Amino acid sequence: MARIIGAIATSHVPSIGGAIAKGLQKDPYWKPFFDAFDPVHDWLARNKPDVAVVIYNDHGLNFFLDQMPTFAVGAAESYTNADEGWGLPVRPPYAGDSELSWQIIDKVMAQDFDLVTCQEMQVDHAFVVPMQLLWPDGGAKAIPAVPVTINSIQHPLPRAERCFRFGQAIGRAIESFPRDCKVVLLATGGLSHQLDGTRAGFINKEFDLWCMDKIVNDPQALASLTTKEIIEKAGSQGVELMCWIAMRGAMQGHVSAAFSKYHIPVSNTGGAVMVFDHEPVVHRLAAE
Amino acid sequence: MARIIGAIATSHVPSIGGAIAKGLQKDPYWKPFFDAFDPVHDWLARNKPDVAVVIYNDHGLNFFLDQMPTFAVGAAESYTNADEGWGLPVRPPYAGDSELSWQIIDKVMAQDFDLVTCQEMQVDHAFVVPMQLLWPDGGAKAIPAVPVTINSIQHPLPRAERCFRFGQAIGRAIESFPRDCKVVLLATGGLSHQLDGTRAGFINKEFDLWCMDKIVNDPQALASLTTKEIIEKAGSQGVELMCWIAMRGAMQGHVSAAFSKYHIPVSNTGGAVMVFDHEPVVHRLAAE
Amino acid sequence: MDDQFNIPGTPIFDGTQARKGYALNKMCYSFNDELNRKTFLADEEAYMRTYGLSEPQKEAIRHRNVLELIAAGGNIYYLAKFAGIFGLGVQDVGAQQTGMSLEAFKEMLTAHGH
Amino acid sequence: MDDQFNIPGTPIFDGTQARKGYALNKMCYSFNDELNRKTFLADEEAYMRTYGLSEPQKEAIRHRNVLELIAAGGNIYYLAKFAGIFGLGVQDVGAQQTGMSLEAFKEMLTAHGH
Ligand SMILES: [Fe+3]
Ligand SMILES: [Fe+3]
Repeated sequence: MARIIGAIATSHVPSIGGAIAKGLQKDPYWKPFFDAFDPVHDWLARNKPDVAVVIYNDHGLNFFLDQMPTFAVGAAESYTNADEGWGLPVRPPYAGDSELSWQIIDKVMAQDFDLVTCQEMQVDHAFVVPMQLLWPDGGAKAIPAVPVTINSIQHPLPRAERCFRFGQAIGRAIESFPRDCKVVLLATGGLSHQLDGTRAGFINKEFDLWCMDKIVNDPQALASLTTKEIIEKAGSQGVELMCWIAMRGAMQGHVSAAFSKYHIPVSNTGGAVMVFDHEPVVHRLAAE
Repeated sequence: MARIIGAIATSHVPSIGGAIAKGLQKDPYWKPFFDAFDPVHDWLARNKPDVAVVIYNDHGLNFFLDQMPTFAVGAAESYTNADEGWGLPVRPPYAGDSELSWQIIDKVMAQDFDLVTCQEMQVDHAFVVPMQLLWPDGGAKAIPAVPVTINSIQHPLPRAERCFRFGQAIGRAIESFPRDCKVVLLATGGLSHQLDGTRAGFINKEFDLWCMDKIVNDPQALASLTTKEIIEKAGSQGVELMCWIAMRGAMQGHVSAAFSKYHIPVSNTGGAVMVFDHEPVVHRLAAE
Repeated sequence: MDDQFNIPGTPIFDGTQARKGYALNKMCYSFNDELNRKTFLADEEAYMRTYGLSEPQKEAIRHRNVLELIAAGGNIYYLAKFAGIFGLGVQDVGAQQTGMSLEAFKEMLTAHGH
Repeated sequence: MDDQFNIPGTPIFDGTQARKGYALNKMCYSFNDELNRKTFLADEEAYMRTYGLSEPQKEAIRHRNVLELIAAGGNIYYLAKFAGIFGLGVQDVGAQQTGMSLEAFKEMLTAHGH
């Protein structure tokens, strides 16, 4: 059976991709951010996940307002990146895992989530930048992935509680997947930032640190936030926190933080990287 | 406040549109089917609804498998018809009601349904044929409409129970709409039919008549059906019954059948037309 | 997922079929557009290559055989657009799948009313 | 729906804004494609007409003014693609909206770390 071995949460701002393209990883502005990924690479080398489920938000590459999904799941054999309009180099395609995609689709629909299924899907910087950060050697070296998106563009957004339960449904779907494999969850986005309006540039370190604390031991505190509270405290694009909340929902065993780093600012954003170990309930029971 | 005054459910097979285009309404094959709409026109003339919410399934005009929604709600100012590949004349656009669309989107999302919103949307025969049947004088004469679609192409389909509760959520959304207007629901599709496989041509009159009975006074009997049961009893395309079930869910006051007609076959389909009167709960309470 | 419903003579278009049939269904979906229908008719083989159809899908298209097309992952709603190119409707498609003449198929439908 | 959140300086892209801004956002979404960016630059007025922009939307585009674009229904994620045409990033966009110089805006961001 498949097992969720842990999760990695990280910011995904496009300028990270720009810095990678220009080789600025050792530049004084970027070094503290990129250095935080050394322990993440160690964790990946030690734990060797086979496949990733990447929960992120599309920023207007694959989806437009003519057909705007709340929750979408990729079900393709591979996923192409593409021009987003601001000059980031287009990355080579990433491999999918359509068997796991359909496992998630079948089992999550059965739990009353109303999915959009995408047998073709372009992945934007919010998928590609984290994949580059975790597997710097490129698309072919990265493990296969299933992209899952949460609308963060157009209100009404799904409530934090709904995203948490969406994650729970994904977790149950993965853990009933008959293939013997190790799954890592990725959550991308956030933390606090605001790009629009006269409050643009808003960052809330105190709230970000509170989120990074609660997400380990008290995720219900995050799931209970209203969308208005999240926007007040994390800025209008801070709603990307929903992706972290869904990721956390998927881990219903014992969760501990293996690594955690907060760094302000990454572009306009409170930049955060966290790695979580997960011991699924069934395995804990078996060991007792 | 808006009020749901009733509903109309009807088959939507493309050949009805073909018969209209060729002026075959008085042809012996078609006359019994078209004559059933005289009392429906009388009902419309008596009750004068202001706006329609049309629950149907797209057959591969607006949606493809690259991005396949479970539940989608149109949010456009108007909706165009288009070529579906088999020579039906393309109908002029139908007016939308985007205020009511957003009322439904906002309130149904708040009830934990994960909608796709469509600010641009092409409507296929499953929308257009019923509109032609109800308002034969054409698009400009028809009342404005909000299209709502339910996936009936790709499994997993939403369960009947989920569709019923989706309808309930839509009903609550409409009845909390502050505009003073009379809303009629349309459900299109069915009843029993199967287009694919060696069981193609399957029609189940007994089951259809059972559905037409239960939908008035015991809708939970329909909502409790599994997808497998519906396909066994109504054929693989008989899952269009989901649209009827959602429509019925939206009427939570007192429902009575104003008119009902069953006619086999309409093309490959058990052809059914029903008109429902609906007395909303709040109005009944006020009258007591 | 297997065809968990297992209803005789009744294909279920689930994830397994959707994966298998994507190229075929995408080609058929393109037939909503008249220009695409004409391009297909002008050079069927080239059109099928453009959409990357598998060999069994190409064979099924060449045979205009609906059961083969379904076995190759085709969904009936998209296949109907392929049939539409040749002026065939759902009754023709039903007759072909059941091995009946069109007249016999229509009579069978009418008989359901009694 | 009104802006039910009412958070100072914080636009909410809800149904009201989505309805108002559809043409503008559709145009900006088209800027994912390099050819469209070039076509726009070659004749901005013609391109805006093609997408059916309202007069306030056209004015906001002519002014390259982000707050005006948001007031006209623009969503920041699509507007970022418009800004990208001129090589402007989210920090330039932030500086413009807050009335700060780019340097002052960046300093403000860095100050949040302390
Ligand atoms: Fe983002
Ligand atoms: Fe149909």
